[in-house]
Amino acid sequence: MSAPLLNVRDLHAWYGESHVLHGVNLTVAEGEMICILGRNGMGKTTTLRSIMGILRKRSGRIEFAGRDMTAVALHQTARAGLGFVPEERGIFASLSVEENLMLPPKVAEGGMSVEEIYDLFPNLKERRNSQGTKLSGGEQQMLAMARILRTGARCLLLDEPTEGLAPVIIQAIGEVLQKLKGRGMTVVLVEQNFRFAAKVADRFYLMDHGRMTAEFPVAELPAQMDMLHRELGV
Amino acid sequence: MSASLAIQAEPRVVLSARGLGRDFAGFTAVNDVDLDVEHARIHALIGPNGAGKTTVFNLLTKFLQPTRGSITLLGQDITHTRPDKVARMGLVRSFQISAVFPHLTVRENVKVALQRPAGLAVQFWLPLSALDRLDARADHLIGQLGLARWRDHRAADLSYGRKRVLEIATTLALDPEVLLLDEPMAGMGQEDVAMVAGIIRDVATERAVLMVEHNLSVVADICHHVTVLQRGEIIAAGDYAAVSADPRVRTAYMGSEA
Amino acid sequence: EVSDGKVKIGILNDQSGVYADFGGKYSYEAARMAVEDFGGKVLDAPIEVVTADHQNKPDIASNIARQWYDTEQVDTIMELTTSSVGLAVQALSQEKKKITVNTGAATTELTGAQCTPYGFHWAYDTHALAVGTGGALVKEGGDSWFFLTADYAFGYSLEEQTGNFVKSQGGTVAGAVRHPLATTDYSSFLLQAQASGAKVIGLANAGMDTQNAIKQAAEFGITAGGQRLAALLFTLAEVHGIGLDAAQGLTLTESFYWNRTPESREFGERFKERTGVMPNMVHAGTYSAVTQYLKAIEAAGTDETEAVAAKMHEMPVDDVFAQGGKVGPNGRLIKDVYLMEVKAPGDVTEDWDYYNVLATIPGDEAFLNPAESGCPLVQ
Amino acid sequence: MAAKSETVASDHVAAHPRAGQVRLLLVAIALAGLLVAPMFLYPIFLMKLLAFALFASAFNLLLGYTGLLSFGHATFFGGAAYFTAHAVKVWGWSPEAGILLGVAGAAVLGLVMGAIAIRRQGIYFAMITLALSQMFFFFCLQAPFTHGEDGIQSVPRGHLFGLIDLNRPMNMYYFVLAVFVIGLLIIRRFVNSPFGMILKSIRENEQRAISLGYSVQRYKLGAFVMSAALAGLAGGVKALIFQFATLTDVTWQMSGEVILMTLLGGIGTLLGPIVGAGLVVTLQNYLATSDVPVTIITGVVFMVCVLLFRRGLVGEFFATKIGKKLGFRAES
Amino acid sequence: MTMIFGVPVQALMGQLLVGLINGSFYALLSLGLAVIFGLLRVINFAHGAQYMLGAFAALLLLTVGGINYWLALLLAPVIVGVFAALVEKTMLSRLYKLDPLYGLLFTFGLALAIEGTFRYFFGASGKPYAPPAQLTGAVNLGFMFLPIYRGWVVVASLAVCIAVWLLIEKTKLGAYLRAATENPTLVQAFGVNVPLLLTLTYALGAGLAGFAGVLAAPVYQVSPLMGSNLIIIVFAVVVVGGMGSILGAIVTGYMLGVVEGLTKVFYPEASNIVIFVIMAIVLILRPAGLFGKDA
Ligand SMILES: Nc1ncnc2c1ncn2[C@@H]1O[C@H](COP(=O)(O)OP(=O)(O)OP(=O)(O)O)[C@@H](O)[C@H]1O
Ligand SMILES: Nc1ncnc2c1ncn2[C@@H]1O[C@H](COP(=O)(O)OP(=O)(O)OP(=O)(O)O)[C@@H](O)[C@H]1O
Ligand SMILES: [Mg+2]
Ligand SMILES: [Mg+2]
Repeated sequence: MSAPLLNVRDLHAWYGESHVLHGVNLTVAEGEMICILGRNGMGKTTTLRSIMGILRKRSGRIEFAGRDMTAVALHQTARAGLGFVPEERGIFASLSVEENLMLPPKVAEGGMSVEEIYDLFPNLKERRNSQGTKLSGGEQQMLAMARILRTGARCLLLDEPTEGLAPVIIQAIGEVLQKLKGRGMTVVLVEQNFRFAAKVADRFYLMDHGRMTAEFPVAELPAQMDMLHRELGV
Repeated sequence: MSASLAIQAEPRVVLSARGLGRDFAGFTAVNDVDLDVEHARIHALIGPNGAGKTTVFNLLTKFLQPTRGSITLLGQDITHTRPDKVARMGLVRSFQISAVFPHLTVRENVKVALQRPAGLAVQFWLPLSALDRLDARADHLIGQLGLARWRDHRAADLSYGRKRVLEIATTLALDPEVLLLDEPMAGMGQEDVAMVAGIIRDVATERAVLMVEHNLSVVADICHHVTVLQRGEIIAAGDYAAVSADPRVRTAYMGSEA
Repeated sequence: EVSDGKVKIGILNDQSGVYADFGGKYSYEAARMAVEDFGGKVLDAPIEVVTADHQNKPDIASNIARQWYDTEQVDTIMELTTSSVGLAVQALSQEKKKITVNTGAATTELTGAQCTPYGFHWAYDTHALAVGTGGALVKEGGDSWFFLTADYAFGYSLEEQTGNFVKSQGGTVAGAVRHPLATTDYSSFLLQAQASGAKVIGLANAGMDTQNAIKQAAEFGITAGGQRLAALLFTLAEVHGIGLDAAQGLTLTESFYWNRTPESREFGERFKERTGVMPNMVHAGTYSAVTQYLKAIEAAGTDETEAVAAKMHEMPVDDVFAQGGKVGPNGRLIKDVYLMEVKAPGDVTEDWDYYNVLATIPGDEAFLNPAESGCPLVQ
Repeated sequence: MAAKSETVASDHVAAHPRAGQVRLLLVAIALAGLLVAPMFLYPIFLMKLLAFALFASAFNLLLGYTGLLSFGHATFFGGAAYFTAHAVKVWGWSPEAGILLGVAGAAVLGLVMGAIAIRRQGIYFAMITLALSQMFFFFCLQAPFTHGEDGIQSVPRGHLFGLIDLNRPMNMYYFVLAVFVIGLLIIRRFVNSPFGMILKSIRENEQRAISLGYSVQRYKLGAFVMSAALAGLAGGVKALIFQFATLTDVTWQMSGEVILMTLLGGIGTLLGPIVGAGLVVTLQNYLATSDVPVTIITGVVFMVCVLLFRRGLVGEFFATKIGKKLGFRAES
Repeated sequence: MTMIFGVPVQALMGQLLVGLINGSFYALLSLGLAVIFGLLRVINFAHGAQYMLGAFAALLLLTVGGINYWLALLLAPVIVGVFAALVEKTMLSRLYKLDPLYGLLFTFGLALAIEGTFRYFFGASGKPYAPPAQLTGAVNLGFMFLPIYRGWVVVASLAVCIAVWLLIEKTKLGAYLRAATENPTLVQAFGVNVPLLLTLTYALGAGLAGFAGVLAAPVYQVSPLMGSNLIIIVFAVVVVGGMGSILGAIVTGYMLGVVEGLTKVFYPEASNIVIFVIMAIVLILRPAGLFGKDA
């Protein structure tokens, strides 16, 4: 196996005094799509925020494309090829939908074009001149994803991209993710929606109280259902 | 469930909207919506993202002023009433983004809601202990919703799901005639979903509930009546079985999954 | 006999605000100079000068004054720039039975309705300024006036008093425009003044207001257009501040000018050596006030307030500041004041030589007759 | 859940069981100190300090407990000083009636200013109050009864209830002390009342408070008027202490000063503004006779406070182990 | 002569022009304030002090360095900007995470400290600064005597205002700035160097104040307190225009300058209050301000 694209070793993270991650280990190969499952408050979002460098009180090793990211300034992480879709969406009120879409700087070739994005999310096209936060909750979620697809990031960190979305849209997003995978995109997905995750992910991690407590490929999914039912109630 | 339906021989409409519409700078978010919410029934409002569900909520609770149409609450026209007044008349909402008072304890959160109906809101000359007589009722509510263990915790320290439950508890403290819940299960873990669904079903026996929800299994489970919104207009209404069979609803909202 | 073995003089004024150059720490220097010139001792007791910055706030001033009197054995407070402070400290001092000599504030109230037996007003007042600039300028041909007046009590009283003198001398008042305090832009008012066609534009304001008005008048070619600018409260320090380019041709009244007599020249140069600036009427007035106070103690043979105040009322004032000056029963020092015109930059032969003295106004004309001042002490 | 309760415990040092008694004792000591203070310290200075402490406490009622930063509180303080001074001096009212008029006047001003400003929040609110108080400043500059730059001078202190001669410093001092204590008790009660509870919840989540049926604007306005009235109480008393009312008290710099006091002492604590006022008043008094310009010091203190001691002296103390053991707690 | 309300039309024209000149200063200052507020959510109370710094920089450049007005017009804003950048980098930037009120309080202290320092070294009454030789004198417009320098002030400020507005509303850089206002961390996570951006923004805003200061130096007395009262009026202008609205700040600046000018003719006593009165009325009718986006 070639060196993983993203390799996280013994990651600890803190919010102020409270110690939230207790030694997370995670590897993602180039072109792979992994999914982190876990109940509320187990540290999934925190893991993504630490990898991205948004949460800076952390220790351990985060290697991306062979480079140690813990020393890299926040605005350089994106340049290295990591793209982040936050759970709270982060749409900018003072920018129009289109400006929101165009905001993140292109970091590499190979991102989707604006036309492709509008084809994928017709809602956004229709509302492209309105204020970003005037979109409905679900539309904002689409916009948050769409704008990262433009930048040409090699690896996407998606935090619950289906939260609050209508089933049809979730389906569409599932298709987008398949398409991205087809293009060789690497994805780290955090999901509550197990049914959705089961359809798209190659490998699963289960997170519990700041640690990864289980890891298995999609092929083992049926065998793991009991455990998942116990842990997650799915 | 069927038993409660049977008792309801003659449904009583407590909240109704006629021809409701709202434009935003040339964009019509809600158009010509007729809605009747009945006592002791759970009414679901579903529809694709951006269909206008939250906007309808905002209109009904008067957080937004409708461009067209009228709203009647318990027989009174509230089309031009202020939101806090509407709340006092018995129409109370929860928010799509969870809304509690983070630095107050669970009990204090509930007591804040109890203060107004108890006529203990403007007394700046009384000591805080004047509020002690609300404790019993607050504790009762807290117990009812299974929050007793967390009574003295700050709301900020609760898990996501419990915050939503707390929000429902404060809402119930007002003993509203009509309860509006905006995506009460959003972002909630599976185990909490079942609990909250149960609670909603319980409270609906004595009041009307209107809720927005994307979790269709919940809708199927507990809702008596479903209205489907698309592009601000009603495309279908009826019970879940009828609505989910509607091809328009399937293409616009559910997709091939459900 | 000197109580507690020491005479202590407090100089209380604005040392950081808009009047910092008008009086400021220079007044403190003037007081110290007076003490040194007096020999540093009176009735064998040492003399000490203390100072404080009241920041133009009457409550701070009154606090300091009380503390000085109550806990630091200060015998008298002087300078007291700005009317609100002057009135407050004078009233307080009456209660405490202490002498105040005001050299910095303009209001005639100090020796009018609010006069006290121990309060003295030394250098100038609005009445003198009005007579000096208003009355004397009419005689010089400036017989029609337009006022730019700061819109508050001080401005009104200056405008009213000056206007009355203009009229009593046969002049006319063509109009007035009231501008708010601390206006930065005067062009609008200056245009109105210009349009009025009056020969003299009187600036009934103070401090920064006057400075900005003068500067902008130059810009709009007011003086170049043949109109005359008269600043009703303006001193050498401010002329120096805005520079002769802007100030040339301005007329104003002061009760002191360093380059008027050999004695004043000598005093001025000594003062400049210590401070770097030439004295204006406030500085010279403070020097005179301190000197007179010390002389009064010597004459009374005690520093007891009643006796010293009586001497101060009684004794003539003769020093570099006042010649043949006398103090009215209301506490007003009556002495000559001078109408000045600011020279053009080309006419200045030496540093700080900014004025031509146009006229001398005798004290009895310049200051209100104590009997008409409204002071209840004068019956 | 176990992890959760650990973190909860760690930032809540439990108060010592006897903390309540200790605090009561401290209050008693402070009160006793104030009672005997004029034997050792200069009464006028103490009175000024008390007046400003009350002013800052009134201000803190608004900022600390409803989160509204008013940059126009000088209006109420200085306005009341004028009303009281005028009533006592010109109309010959008794001191207590004069002060009541000041309080009422300040409350009315507060109602007007509040009704306009309360429509916006945060910095907007601050800016609007600033601008409105500037309007009031110009009004005071021009209104004949304030006597412009001269101010209302020589205000008689008179006899309290026609009996107690306030011209005697000790009588005046104990009168001011009584007003101060009453003012603080009012504030304390106001904060810890059913009304105060609603204010707190509004500060936490305004939308939610509306949806529970509270007319948020009116509650805020209520707090604003209360704060204005108490600032007026301080202003009225100050007019009697110094026996004058002048423009200084209505300038925006005065509004800034009261913010400084509160910030320096600690926002959202009952004690903070008092300590802060004490410090500022002492500092001003001390610096007036020193060489260093007061404004520089004030400015630097402001900056340092905001950068380093945001909780203020008292707030920082409360946050220490000892403070927590004693059961002290700051809002926000 | 034609009259309007008892005032000759000619005179009125003059007053309108004078109002416009004043409005130029309001516009420049409120623009800088709006830029800083709009992007950093900081009410820059030090804006008046920075305006004063601009004027003093020009004065000192002239007296100490012999540098003339035209060069000062470029250099002084840069000096003020660099100073502001240092302040932002070392101190102000620590406050962004907090309630915006702290930014206001910090800059309030900063203003006091700067003004106090200058007062300590230069006295309160100020120093004169002569207009450049090329712009002295005046032209007779028939209805008024217009000092050439004042005409230049209008032209220069208009040009700068338009340039800044275009920069912020129409460029990518502007979009970054606006986005960074709301969620700096996220924008930074997108790969934009936000701390640098914010420093530059503060420097730009302060630089605009400095520029206004240089423009003002020949008109007003260069004094430590020249900005301290002006700042309050400028705040009112920004509130009327709609806080954070760049265009609003510019348009309202000129507009209120003119309104104030006219008030000086019809009811001069009210000319200082008129802006606050307008502010109160606007707030009652349109709480978000004339150009404000949202309540
Ligand atoms: N800003 C914060 N400050 C303090 N604690 C936080 C903060 N954000 C999260 N936490 C705590 O850190 C823990 C992990 O939170 P995280 O958001 O990573 O969980 P999650 O697995 O993403 O949950 P969810 O499914 O609800 O999004 C939780 O206990 C949470 O309370
Ligand atoms: N204040 C507003 N100004 C302009 N457009 C708005 C505003 N509020 C909502 N909209 C638009 O109205 C439409 C309906 O929005 P709404 O929030 O009601 O959708 P929703 O049905 O609740 O969607 P979701 O399920 O995603 O929350 C959306 O397209 C949104 O962009
Ligand atoms: Mg999460
Ligand atoms: Mg919604």
